[in-house]
Amino acid sequence: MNATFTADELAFRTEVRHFFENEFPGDILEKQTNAVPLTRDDVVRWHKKMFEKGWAAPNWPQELGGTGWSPVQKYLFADEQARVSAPPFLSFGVSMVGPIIYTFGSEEQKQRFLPDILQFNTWWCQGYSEPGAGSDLASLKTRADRNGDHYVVNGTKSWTTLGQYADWIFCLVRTSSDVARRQEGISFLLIDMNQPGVSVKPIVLLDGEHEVNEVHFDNVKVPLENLVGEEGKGWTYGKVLLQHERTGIAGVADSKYRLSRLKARTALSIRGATPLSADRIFMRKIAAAEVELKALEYTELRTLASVASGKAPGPESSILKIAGTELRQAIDSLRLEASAYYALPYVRDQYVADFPEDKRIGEGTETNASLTYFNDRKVSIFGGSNEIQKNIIAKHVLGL
Amino acid sequence: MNATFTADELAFRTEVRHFFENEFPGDILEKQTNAVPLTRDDVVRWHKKMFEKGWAAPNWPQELGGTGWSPVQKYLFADEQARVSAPPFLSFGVSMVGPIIYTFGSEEQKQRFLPDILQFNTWWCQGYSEPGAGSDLASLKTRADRNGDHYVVNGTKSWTTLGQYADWIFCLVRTSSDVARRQEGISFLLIDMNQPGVSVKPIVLLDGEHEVNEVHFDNVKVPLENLVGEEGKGWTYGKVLLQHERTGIAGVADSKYRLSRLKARTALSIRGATPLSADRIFMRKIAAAEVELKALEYTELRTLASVASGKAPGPESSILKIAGTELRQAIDSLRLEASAYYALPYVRDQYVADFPEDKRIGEGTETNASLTYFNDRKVSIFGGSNEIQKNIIAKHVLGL
Amino acid sequence: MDFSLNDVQSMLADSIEKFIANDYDFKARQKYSESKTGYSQDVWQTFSELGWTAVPFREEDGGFDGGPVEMTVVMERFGRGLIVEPYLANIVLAGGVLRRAANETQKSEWLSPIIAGELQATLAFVEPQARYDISNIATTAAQDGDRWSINGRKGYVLNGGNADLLIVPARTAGGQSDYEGITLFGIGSELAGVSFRDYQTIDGQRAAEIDFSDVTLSSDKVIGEVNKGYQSLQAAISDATLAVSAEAIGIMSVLTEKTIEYSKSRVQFGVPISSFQALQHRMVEMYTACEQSRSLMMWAAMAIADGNDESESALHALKYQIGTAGTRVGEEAVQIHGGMGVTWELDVAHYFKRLTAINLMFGNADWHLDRLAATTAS
Amino acid sequence: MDFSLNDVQSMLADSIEKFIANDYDFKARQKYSESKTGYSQDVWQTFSELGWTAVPFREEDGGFDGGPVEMTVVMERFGRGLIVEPYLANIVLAGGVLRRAANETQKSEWLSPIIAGELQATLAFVEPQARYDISNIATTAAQDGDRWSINGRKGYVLNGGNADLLIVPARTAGGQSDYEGITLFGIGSELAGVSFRDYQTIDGQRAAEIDFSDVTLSSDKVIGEVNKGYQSLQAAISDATLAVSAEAIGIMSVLTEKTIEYSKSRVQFGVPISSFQALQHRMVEMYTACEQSRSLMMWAAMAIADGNDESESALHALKYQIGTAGTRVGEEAVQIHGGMGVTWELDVAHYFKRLTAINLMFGNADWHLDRLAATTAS
Repeated sequence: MNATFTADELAFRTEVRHFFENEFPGDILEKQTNAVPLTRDDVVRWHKKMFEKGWAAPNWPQELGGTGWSPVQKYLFADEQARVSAPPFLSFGVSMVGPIIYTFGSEEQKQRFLPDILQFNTWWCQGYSEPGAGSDLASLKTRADRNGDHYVVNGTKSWTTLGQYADWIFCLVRTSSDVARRQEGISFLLIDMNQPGVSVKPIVLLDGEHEVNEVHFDNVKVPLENLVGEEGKGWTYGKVLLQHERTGIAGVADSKYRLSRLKARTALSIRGATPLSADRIFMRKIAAAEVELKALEYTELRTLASVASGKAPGPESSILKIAGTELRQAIDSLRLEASAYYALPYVRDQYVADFPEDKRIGEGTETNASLTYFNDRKVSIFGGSNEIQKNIIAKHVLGL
Repeated sequence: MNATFTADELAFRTEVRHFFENEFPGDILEKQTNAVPLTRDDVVRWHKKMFEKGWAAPNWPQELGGTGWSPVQKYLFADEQARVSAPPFLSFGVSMVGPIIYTFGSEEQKQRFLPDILQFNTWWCQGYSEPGAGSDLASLKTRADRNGDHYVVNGTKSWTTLGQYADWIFCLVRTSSDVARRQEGISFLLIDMNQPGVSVKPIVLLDGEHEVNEVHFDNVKVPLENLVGEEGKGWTYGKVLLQHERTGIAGVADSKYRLSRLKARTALSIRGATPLSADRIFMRKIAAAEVELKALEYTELRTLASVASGKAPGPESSILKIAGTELRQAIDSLRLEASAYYALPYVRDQYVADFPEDKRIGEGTETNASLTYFNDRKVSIFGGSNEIQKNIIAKHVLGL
Repeated sequence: MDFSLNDVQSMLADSIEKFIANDYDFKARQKYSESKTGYSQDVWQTFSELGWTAVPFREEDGGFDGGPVEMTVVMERFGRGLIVEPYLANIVLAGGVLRRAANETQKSEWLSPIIAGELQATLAFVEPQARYDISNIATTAAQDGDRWSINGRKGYVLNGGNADLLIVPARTAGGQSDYEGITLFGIGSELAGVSFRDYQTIDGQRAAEIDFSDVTLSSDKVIGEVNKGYQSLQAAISDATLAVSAEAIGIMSVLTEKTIEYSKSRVQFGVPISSFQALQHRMVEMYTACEQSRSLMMWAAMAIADGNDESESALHALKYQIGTAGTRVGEEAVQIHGGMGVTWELDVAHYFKRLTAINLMFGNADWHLDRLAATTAS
Repeated sequence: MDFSLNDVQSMLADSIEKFIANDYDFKARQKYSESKTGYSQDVWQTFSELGWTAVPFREEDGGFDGGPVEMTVVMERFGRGLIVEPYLANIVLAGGVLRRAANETQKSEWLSPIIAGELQATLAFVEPQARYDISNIATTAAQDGDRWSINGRKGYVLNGGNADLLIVPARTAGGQSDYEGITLFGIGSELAGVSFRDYQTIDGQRAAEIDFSDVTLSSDKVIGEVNKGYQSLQAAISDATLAVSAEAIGIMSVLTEKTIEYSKSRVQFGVPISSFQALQHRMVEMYTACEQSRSLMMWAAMAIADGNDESESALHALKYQIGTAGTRVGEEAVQIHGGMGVTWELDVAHYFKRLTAINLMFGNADWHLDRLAATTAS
């Protein structure tokens, strides 16, 4: 039993660190550090930068343009990425639809879609959830009816993250309604969003951000060749993906960054006042969060080590999403608390680049602590709520 | 809106305080203060003392020997009782079977049983739960089969508190099994324990105390006149009782005593060491428990005020049992923590009177903190577990 | 012992409930909140006409002679209605100082028009370095004959951008955190040297960061005695602590009710989610949190009304409870509402945000628990 | 990075698991616990024969050369078996001091027979006034030529009543809580002036309160250097902290497994209680608490084995976690077992009591969190 890294792994880490410190677009790191939202162009630019470096797809097989990294390398990469506050990969293309296409798609689909995903020429979004369906994916209503050489798609997808920027959407749709098990009528379709009948309507979240959308399909024609795999197997494909997508689900690297940043801030003194770090009660809470973080990190490392040695992820990996989101929300709460009255101003504008310094509110404080706290309420809801996660663990891990 | 007491109420409090300080058996108070278990004789003696004083039955109507106190007076009485650490009334006779007999029983039953309950000439115990049935009372299996002028009772009752001392037991028994609703075959029987076929087997609790029992009935003959009310209505009678028995269920007076005692102990210094009261973290926990206690007390006072003004207890009264038991357990945990290593000795003997001082373990500490902590695990389980209480509130108060 | 409202209190409660039911739905609230001033002057006039702005003031000052119980009656209902009108800034904070410390001239100049809804006022008690310590004041006032000169910065001045009158505690003697040496000034917002950065707050209200640069005042703008301002300041903050706690209880109750209703209508896996036991138990805990908080509010209001020696502890206990139970209720309401709970569109998120904001004001849970622990230990 | 056990560790684990499965059921455990000494000397001999008593000692001292990982392997399994034999007192505590500080003569006189299971020993590190501060020592040792005279009282001396050898830290210089000025003595329990009050502990083990009254020793009973005993004492306490944490994780896992099994068999309202979602979610939380604790144990064991600069924090973090998560798991196990959970008859209550006891030893959750917070702040 040991948690040390090999010489090769350490060399890899040095390489990654060098890249982020010297080659990654500095203006994007600066925006991230100051919580300035990235533009669509920013996102495209840095993903293309990763492609140039050959690091666009840590999870993909090497022959398809992936990095061929071991689980430990992926962990080290994510850690370094978060350490400088570099944004995490947009997951919909490279982490989600990509693996489904190369695992279940046709040769033609692979050639048609994978290169653009890798180079970030197309922006993908995800069409799983529907209004009113929430975590109960199997009850979805969007229909795709076969009509000659195409499907006609009608329905609405909801909570579509960054759908306003997307070129393509991958969807779970209902292709049959006359089977006993609701899951078996579901298929996996790739849909071009730049066509008549597709409309995108913003959903503003509680922090005022337009981050998710409703995507409506009104008699949208989708060629049959955009079906991935077999008709009626969409549910299975989606589930396979979820089971393999454990790395990084805990958000350890990101929480590590947030917590160390918060700790650094507690040491600052505003106008000569005693810094928060002198407050034993607050520092106990930080320490407790650090314990949670370390536990989470080692639970993830246990999973990685298991996968690295060729085994399946152990049952402990099932807790990563719940524990990870709870920790993230706990850190948000601490940051909120640290800001006290200065968490109250709702001044999103002042985090946009070039905001005039003399108009800025809240010296020495992070007024966006509340926005992060509010926005992150979603992490325990989206992507299968924590209640659903607990149901799954109860059933599949504990056998209840 | 005001929480002050009237002049009459304050005079009543003075009278009660005077009684407990001057007339209540001092040796019993001293045992209670030092956590020395009371003997059967002690219990009989002080109950008889209360009868002499005319205070044996605060809940009963005055014409039956009750005190005729208002809810506020009952509250003040309980508060004074706990303030000097006087033991609370044994509830099975005066608070439980008594009201059922005078509400649902025959004239003959009233004359036969009530005086002995009031004078504590008979010790009653409760036969509701059964092994394996837990909080699911409706599934009980003890049968009473009619045979001429008597019932023949067979079965086992469990968790019978102090059943080893009892003369009589009141039981819910199954008198019919051919009705659709399981509750409707249940009747309320009074059974003399001093007869063939009744046997009592101790159940030792986790702290080593013999406090509860299993009571077995093997072809026990019970005269038909020992049936209370109608056959098949036992479930209803039991439930009516539970709904009226809200006062004191929160254990406010007792928790107040325990918390103030703990606070007093934190100020003591052992061998000149800094007292625990200098530990801000610990005192924050005490303060948090005090807030819980005050909330509970005012929730109970709201209920009392409601009842005193002739209304039904408000829905807020439904939370008293859960909140009360949780608080009691929280105080136990604090006391455990306060004792540190000195909670570890398992030395029940040293709390018996006349234990030689030089053999006593743990100077300046309360080594029985752990025993109380262990024993009180039961309070969230017995008498309808807190889970059952939550189910009831969800259904009947929130309408879920 | 009586926990019911008397006739006058019931009438007050009814009139507010009726107003909210008829004239202040969520849509209206959002419109007022998003307007330039962040509230509706028409609504504010109605508050004044209905006598609500007069509640805490003495009859001889044109008030209703209400005490802490009346204040909780008002604020709990304002919480339920998610009212954005600047009651806290005008009536509780500025009014709380003026009714205690202002002289007759100042009352007729300032207090009467505030009650009439004609003058907007506020209390500028937050400084960037002070967190919850209201005596930590770096803003200075220097005396030169009959004139005072004010310099400094106040953050999070509620209603600051709308205010005609700013009540400003400034340091006139002593160390930066001393109770002694604080003087209260009534400063017209139009004066030279007063500059504003007005902003919206996370809970849909408005506040401002205000700089004072050599703002010159005559001595008649001193409210109360020189150097002796702490007591009135502290009393107004205590009033406000009780007020926002009552508001929070109104919000917590609404969130609990809305969550229960939502769970009954929301179907997942073919059944309403209200049938899931884990959610049922969590809603029971929300309900319990509301009722226990309400009990503490009653205790605090009655203790303060009595002037008994528990009043300080009661207020700490109440705000601690709001900070803990309120956060739990708010977060659970959002979580149980699922995706809908995190949208701007639904009122639930806005109740939650107001509750969050209240937890950040006048001391959070830890701050109040610390004060209780200090009393407990002594 | 490798979280699996190597061959030697696996063999050790297997041998303990086999012993418990075949020879140490709950009934046997209760019999040993209720015997006069509180453990079985036969079982103890078996431990020695199987080499388990040799685990943490160096090969040249007759040991197995095991490190912190091996210690957690042993103790986690002892936790699962609810072992009452005095491993902690003899091997971890007394052994922990002796292997670090004893000279060769002392090792052959004391350590070898301890490993052989022939000598019972313990470390008397608790004093009534000290709570968790092991440097707070009021017991004194006064030197007179070649002789030392010991006076004082030690509380909660694990295995004290059985011990032939008491290792006693005493104050030989400095203030009552100084690190400097602590000297360790090896005291034969048969010496004049040593008096015992032997007792059973809440977790079915045995301990004693021991008074030392003018107990006279020769200088060769000093273990290590005079006044320099703190470091070995502290190191042995750290060993013990890791050991009981691993034991606690074994117990937490058993409690979680037993609760899951019980819930499947226990029928209420016509269905197994495992079908109640509220209980399901709580069992998921128990499971999560176990796994997160196990991760911290691995971190701590590896950090200490590495000697890296996280080892101290890791140990604080682990014991803090055991104190919080362990308490939760224990209380939930009892609660979900309902009435059966609070009976003496069922093993669950005894696992729970041992877990409770562990939380009270070597610093509770608050104590360790405070130490972490101090590091965090600096």
